[in-house]
Amino acid sequence: MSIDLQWKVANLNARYVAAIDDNKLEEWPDFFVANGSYRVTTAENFERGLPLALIYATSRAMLRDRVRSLRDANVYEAQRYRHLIGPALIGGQEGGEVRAQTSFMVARIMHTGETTIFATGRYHDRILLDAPETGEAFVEKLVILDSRLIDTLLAIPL
Amino acid sequence: MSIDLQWKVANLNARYVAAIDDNKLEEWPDFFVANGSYRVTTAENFERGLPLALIYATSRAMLRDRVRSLRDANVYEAQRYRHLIGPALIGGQEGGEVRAQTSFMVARIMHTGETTIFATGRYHDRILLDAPETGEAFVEKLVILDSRLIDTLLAIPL
Amino acid sequence: MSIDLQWKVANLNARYVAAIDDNKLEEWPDFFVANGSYRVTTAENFERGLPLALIYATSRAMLRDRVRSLRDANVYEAQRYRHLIGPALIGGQEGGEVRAQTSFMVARIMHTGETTIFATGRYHDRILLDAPETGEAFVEKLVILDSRLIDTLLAIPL
Amino acid sequence: MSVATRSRHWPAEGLTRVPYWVYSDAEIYEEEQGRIFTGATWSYLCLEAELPGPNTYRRANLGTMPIVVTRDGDGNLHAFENRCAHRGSLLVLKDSGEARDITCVYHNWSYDLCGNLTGVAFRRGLGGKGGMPPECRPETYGPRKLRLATLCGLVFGTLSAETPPIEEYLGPDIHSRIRRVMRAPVKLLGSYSQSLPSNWKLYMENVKDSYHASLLHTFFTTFRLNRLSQKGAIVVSESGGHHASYSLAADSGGREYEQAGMRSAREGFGLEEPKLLEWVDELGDGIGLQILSVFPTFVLQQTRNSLAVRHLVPQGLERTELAWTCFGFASDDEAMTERRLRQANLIGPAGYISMEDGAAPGFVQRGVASAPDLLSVVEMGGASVASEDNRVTEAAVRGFWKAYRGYMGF
Amino acid sequence: MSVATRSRHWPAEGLTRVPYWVYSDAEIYEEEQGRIFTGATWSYLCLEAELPGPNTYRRANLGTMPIVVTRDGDGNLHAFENRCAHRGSLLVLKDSGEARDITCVYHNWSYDLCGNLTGVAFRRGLGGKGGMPPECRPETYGPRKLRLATLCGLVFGTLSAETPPIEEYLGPDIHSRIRRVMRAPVKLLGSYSQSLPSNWKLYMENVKDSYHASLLHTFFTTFRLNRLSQKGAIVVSESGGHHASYSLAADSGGREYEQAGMRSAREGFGLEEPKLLEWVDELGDGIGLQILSVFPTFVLQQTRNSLAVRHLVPQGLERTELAWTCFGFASDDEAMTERRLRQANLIGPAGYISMEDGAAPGFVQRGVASAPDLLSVVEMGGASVASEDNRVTEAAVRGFWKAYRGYMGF
Amino acid sequence: MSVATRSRHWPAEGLTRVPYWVYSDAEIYEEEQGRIFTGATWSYLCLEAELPGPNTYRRANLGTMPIVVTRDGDGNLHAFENRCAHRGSLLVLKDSGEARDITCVYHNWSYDLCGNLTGVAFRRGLGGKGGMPPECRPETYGPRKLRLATLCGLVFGTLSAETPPIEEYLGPDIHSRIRRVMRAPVKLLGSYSQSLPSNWKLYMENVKDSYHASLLHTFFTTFRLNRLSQKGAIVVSESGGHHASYSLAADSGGREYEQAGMRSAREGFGLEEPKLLEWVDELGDGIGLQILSVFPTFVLQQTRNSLAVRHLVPQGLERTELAWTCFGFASDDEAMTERRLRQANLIGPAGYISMEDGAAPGFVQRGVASAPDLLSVVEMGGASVASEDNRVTEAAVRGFWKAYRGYMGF
Ligand code: FES
Ligand code: FES
Ligand code: FES
Ligand SMILES: [Fe+3]
Ligand SMILES: [Fe+3]
Ligand SMILES: [Fe+3]
Repeated sequence: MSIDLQWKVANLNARYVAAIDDNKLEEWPDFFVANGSYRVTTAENFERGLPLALIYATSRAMLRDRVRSLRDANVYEAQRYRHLIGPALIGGQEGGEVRAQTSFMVARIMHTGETTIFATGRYHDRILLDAPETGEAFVEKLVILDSRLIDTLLAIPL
Repeated sequence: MSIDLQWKVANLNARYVAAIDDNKLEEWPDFFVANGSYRVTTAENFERGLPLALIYATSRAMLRDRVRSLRDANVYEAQRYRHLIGPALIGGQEGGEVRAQTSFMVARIMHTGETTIFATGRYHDRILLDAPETGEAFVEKLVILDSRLIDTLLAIPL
Repeated sequence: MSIDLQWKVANLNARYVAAIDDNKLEEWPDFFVANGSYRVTTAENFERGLPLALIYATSRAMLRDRVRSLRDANVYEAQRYRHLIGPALIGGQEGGEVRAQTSFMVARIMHTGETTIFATGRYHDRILLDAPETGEAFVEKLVILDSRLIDTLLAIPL
Repeated sequence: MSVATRSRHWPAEGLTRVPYWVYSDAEIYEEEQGRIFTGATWSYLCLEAELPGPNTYRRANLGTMPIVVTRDGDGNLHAFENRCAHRGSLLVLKDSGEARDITCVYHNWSYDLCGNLTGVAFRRGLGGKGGMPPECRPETYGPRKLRLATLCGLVFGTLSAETPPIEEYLGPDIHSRIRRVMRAPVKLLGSYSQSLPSNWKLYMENVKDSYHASLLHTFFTTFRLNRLSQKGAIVVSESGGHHASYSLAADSGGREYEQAGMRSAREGFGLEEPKLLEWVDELGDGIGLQILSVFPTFVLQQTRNSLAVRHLVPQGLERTELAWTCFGFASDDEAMTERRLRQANLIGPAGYISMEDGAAPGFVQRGVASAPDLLSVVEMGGASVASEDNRVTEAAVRGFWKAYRGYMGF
Repeated sequence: MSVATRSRHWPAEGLTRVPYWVYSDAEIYEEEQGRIFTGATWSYLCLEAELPGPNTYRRANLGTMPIVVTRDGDGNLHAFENRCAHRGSLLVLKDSGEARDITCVYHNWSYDLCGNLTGVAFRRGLGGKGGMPPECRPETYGPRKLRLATLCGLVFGTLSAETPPIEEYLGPDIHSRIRRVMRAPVKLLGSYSQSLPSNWKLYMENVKDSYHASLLHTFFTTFRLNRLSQKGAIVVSESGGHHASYSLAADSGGREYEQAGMRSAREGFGLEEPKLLEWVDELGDGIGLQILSVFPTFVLQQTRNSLAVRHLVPQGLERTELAWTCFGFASDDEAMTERRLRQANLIGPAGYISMEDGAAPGFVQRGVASAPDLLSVVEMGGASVASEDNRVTEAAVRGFWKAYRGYMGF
Repeated sequence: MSVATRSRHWPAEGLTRVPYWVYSDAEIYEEEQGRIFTGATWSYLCLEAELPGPNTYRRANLGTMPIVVTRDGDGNLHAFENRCAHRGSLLVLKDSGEARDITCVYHNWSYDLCGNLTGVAFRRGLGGKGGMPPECRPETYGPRKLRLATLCGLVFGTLSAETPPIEEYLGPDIHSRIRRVMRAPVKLLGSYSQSLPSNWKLYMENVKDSYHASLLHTFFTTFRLNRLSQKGAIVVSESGGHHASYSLAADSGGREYEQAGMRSAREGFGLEEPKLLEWVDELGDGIGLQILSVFPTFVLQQTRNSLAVRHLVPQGLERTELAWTCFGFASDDEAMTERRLRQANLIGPAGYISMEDGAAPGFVQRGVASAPDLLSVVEMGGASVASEDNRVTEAAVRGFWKAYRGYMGF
């Protein structure tokens, strides 16, 4: 397993979570290929083979729609996330794509300063390597939450 | 310090915690050499030179016994862990073994969804490099908990 | 971006947080160059361009003064930290210095065992590469806390 | 038990005013468990589909009381308190599972799936020593059993003998509005929960509040998914406690919101990917949105092709769990399932038009925390608690308080 | 409302004793909101400088009551409850911002910056249906308005009509001690908060306690920043509720602490980097330290060139937020700003001489938790609550309790 | 003080029934501190071995009251409240340490190791100003002192003058069962704590419940470490409050569990590494397991060669800290120490046969939360609270309630 590949995958997720934590949501869709898929589900649904997701997007366009809704339409209190991610476990490679699994922990910090562990789980990623501009991009990002319980609401993506 | 060694150590612990978080407990003992040692203690006991451990195993067989007891005998509510580990600090090397220290944080997620910081601490590892099948394996894993206080019980290993 | 540089930055912060978590505060100032700067501020102040810091040091000497005050003068209950840091995002390089951004999460463990998420945020670092003894050292370390709220007090540095 | 109701008095204005102490008085919260949740009400427990086969069980709640719902070997449903007759341990720890009988982990007392105590470990002692006196009848301390009513695949339970039959409890209008949605065997799509930072009643008011929807949920309005100007109506049950609010998908195209300069009316805001909203009128009546509630804590929702049941579990005076279960029908083809999943983007904790409902009740909880003796003004649509052919009304909110006061004796 | 005060009795010794139940009785905590925070007191809300221009707002608190402070288009300040007239939602969610009017997110009712209800969405219904009866006057349920008093850039508010004018409330001595510091237009340097694990009163006692400073804060003593042997005085207002304590920077060089073998007197402990303490006597009176408090929860602090206002927001019986805002003056040059920032190392949660104040109130809270009926001994300086030209006294602490008992009716 | 006991009544059945409100009534919890923990009971504080030399101290608890235990220069033990005479701060912050005297950090008042106030900072003021009036006697407000009793290296303390001598308190049977284990100078092996999600009484019931052990702890049964069929007995003190339960390591080989089809009886489940259980009969009586408790919150445990003391610190109505201290004897050789450490796998939060005890009390707490007025059935072994030569009985549980009711006045 090449350390270079390890690094590419780790760096993609590192840039991905930094964009979210730095409130650069407009950059978020660009971490995906045009017809990339992004879903947030629970470990419970995932393990039972139930397809329901909390967020279900099958294109970069749908991600842009969500960003615009979060910016212009939805009402939620000022808050930020702090993602911490673990080392990536690299899976199979084929057709210029690689599979990877990464653990994450997300703290949510409200404008009041209140800080809580908002979400934990793992990313199941399918990543296109050496994509034209972006270098690496998500073909599929499946966010599997360990918990079935979301505090108040899930506005900012995970 | 070779980046390759750095990677081997980090990857071993990454696979180790993923096996636990993915509920693959049966694989857990195989991260150790046959006469490997696994102990969970508190920073307080460790710093006072007191030998008491919460879990005290001196062979892979004892780890398998624990897994079977957890599966077949012990009673505890459905729960899962999410480990996050920091970068490994590589220590001295000798006789094909290397010492390493790694920080961890473990969230516990109950079946109800309740999520708490269950444990934090560091791994003091002695790792056999280039072991036959496994590649790397723990000769010794000492889990030093920062806290002396365990919420309810400690079933799943850390 | 060279993986070697990536490693040097990650390793510096890994050693830095380990020194703090292992209560080796006397080593803490030596992670900085003699006229290095260390500031702890809040995201709120940072984003509003307000200069106030919780800790404001512009030299290794000021850091040593703080360590001695913490050891000999200040009163606070026994506590320890556990830092977890994410992958470093390497920024621009110039004049033997590199900029990097690293996310962190810090759990505080009181002597009673009580464990809480004490702080989350990011390090904005300016790092001198290949410094004489130390190898790498901080020219500037800006600690930006996500929260404006500190529980009880901030004694041990972040 | 009735300290609270004795010391508190409802304002003279009646249903058009709600005193804020009702959301923050600990004694009232305690009393609701006895008067409402274990009183003469039907509480939603689960879907029949969640007990797929014989010899299955799952956990549920009656307010704060832990409940076990089972399906026995003959396929009959039962429900009882999740409390052991012996020393009170939870009987069932797993959320759901298969079992022919239930054994308490603490001392292995065993129960059949009807909740009857069937075995007491070492009841006769051991070697002629110890054990339980023959005259002791622990059976009489067994978990309390619920009466059940199943309606179109929904399972309701009650502890009280006074609770009227479910059809009577709901009334014909609500009943038919439930049948409208629950028209075929259900296929589970999944579930999740939200932890709400508010008293349970604030979320129920939100659900029954047809006035807020198009004003709070900008997404709703902007995409004309739901405007008060769309044809619709609100149904309030005789009792006041239950309601249904619905509207046609088709929109008048009116510009009332824009003219009124509503915050919620944004211009030129189109979806880059409109298929999110592409729907099929599967119920054949053109209704794109129906929200229905059953007192005290059940909600049935149709948002275009996205279907869900929700129910509340009080977790304390200012904390409530909102559990969502989304479903389709066994007859769904792949395209329809895909459609339901896609439109599930509209609902749940991350839903374009429901995320605000997770937060708004908390905004009220905090807004009134230091105003316990002040009153809310619930007077849109006057003082009526009757069904109306428009939704610019708080009739269903008043209906909730009508029912609530009846049970609580305010 | 006065259950607590009826069932509790202050010890006969009077102000020299404080019964520990005062920090741990939930009913007393409830009652403080009505009798003190919304009673005849002036609460600090914010700095004028925090509302920089016209059409700006920021959130504040009156004890536990959420408040909105605004500056209208004409630059006039207003403050009112952060609660909607309709169903009680928080009106303003952001900590601060710009706005010409305020719209509640829940149903879009709108308000002007004085807190007057100016718009009710669909008040007249839609297409002749729904809406609010003409006789309904929701305006009368609007957020309660505060009276404001601004003093040298400090904004105070009160809900009570009885509260005397601010100058009278403070008295001339405290007033002049405030003017001494707030002598010019303010420049904000930043802010942060501490979450204190204690009842709010324990922190106020700490602030008014000129006796503890040099004993708890070893850093203070060691560097002779403040010793009781330094020339200084304590000012207590007529009411007892307000105080100022100050000392000259110059030190007598006495060795009383060393002779008494105080824990707080460490030898041979010098700063490697003394510029931390290098200061300029900008106020021209040689006073290096002045701590001032206004009943109930405001603190103004000058520590050499580091200036700050602090105020408390009770978060519960045993939890209090301490909010710090540090400032300089518009006229500061770079060197002075740098000096203030450097000396800010002395204050705040990480401050060399204030970190202990975040913890000490919690030490008391825990120390007396199981001794509710025992008493503290507040007798340094005898029983006096008067100003004194020395600080080996707890006069200002007794003054606090004098005022507190007056408001609470103990 | 006795609101709770006046408003609550114990069921007529007496000791065979326990009303569930006893675990969830906040007033009762408050009252237990006065009637039990600071009443006429002996509370375990620490091991003598934890105060190794002269001039050492460590923190302990009397229910919720923080305590300091000291060993003075002459080696004598003392204990007193961890509360300063002045304004009530905790006197000692560290868990343990060395000191010749104790100085409060807040204002540096100092104490000797007996808890006597010996110094008041600036008592006489400074330069003739300030200080304390001569007639003021803060000494009389000093921390309350405990009477101590040490028994085989165990340190117990009480605040009450009525508490009988420890031997009388325990009675001869319990006393001898303590001596049986504490037979030599202790060597500390280490400690840890568990945070239990339940009322403290639920854990004490669990400890005294000889009926549950072999049924809840499947590991126990499967490896025949403890079956009710093994020879054993239960000892209950005259008072009811203390108990010991023990069994021989040798097993009858009976198949009662298998025949009864107990969940806890699993077949063909052998240890791959049997040395975990390999033990030495160091006490020479063949007893492999002895669990002993002293009212209110002390436990002494021998599980084969694994020895430990446990005690409870109530943290609230539904939260309890369980502190474990494991030990051997100074005379242990390496092999014995290794054996004790290996067998420590059986105990503690991760113990094969004790992990369930951390959870079971919580299962009851949740199971009965909404059944405050229902009763548990504690009738194994009839209504007896006497010692028996079998363990299929809840005699010791009833004994606990006998003692509890006596102290609480139920
Ligand atoms: S509590 Fe259920 S068997 Fe004892
Ligand atoms: S609550 Fe404010 S508009 Fe309805
Ligand atoms: S509180 Fe202890 S010296 Fe003042
Ligand atoms: Fe809504
Ligand atoms: Fe201070
Ligand atoms: Fe047990």
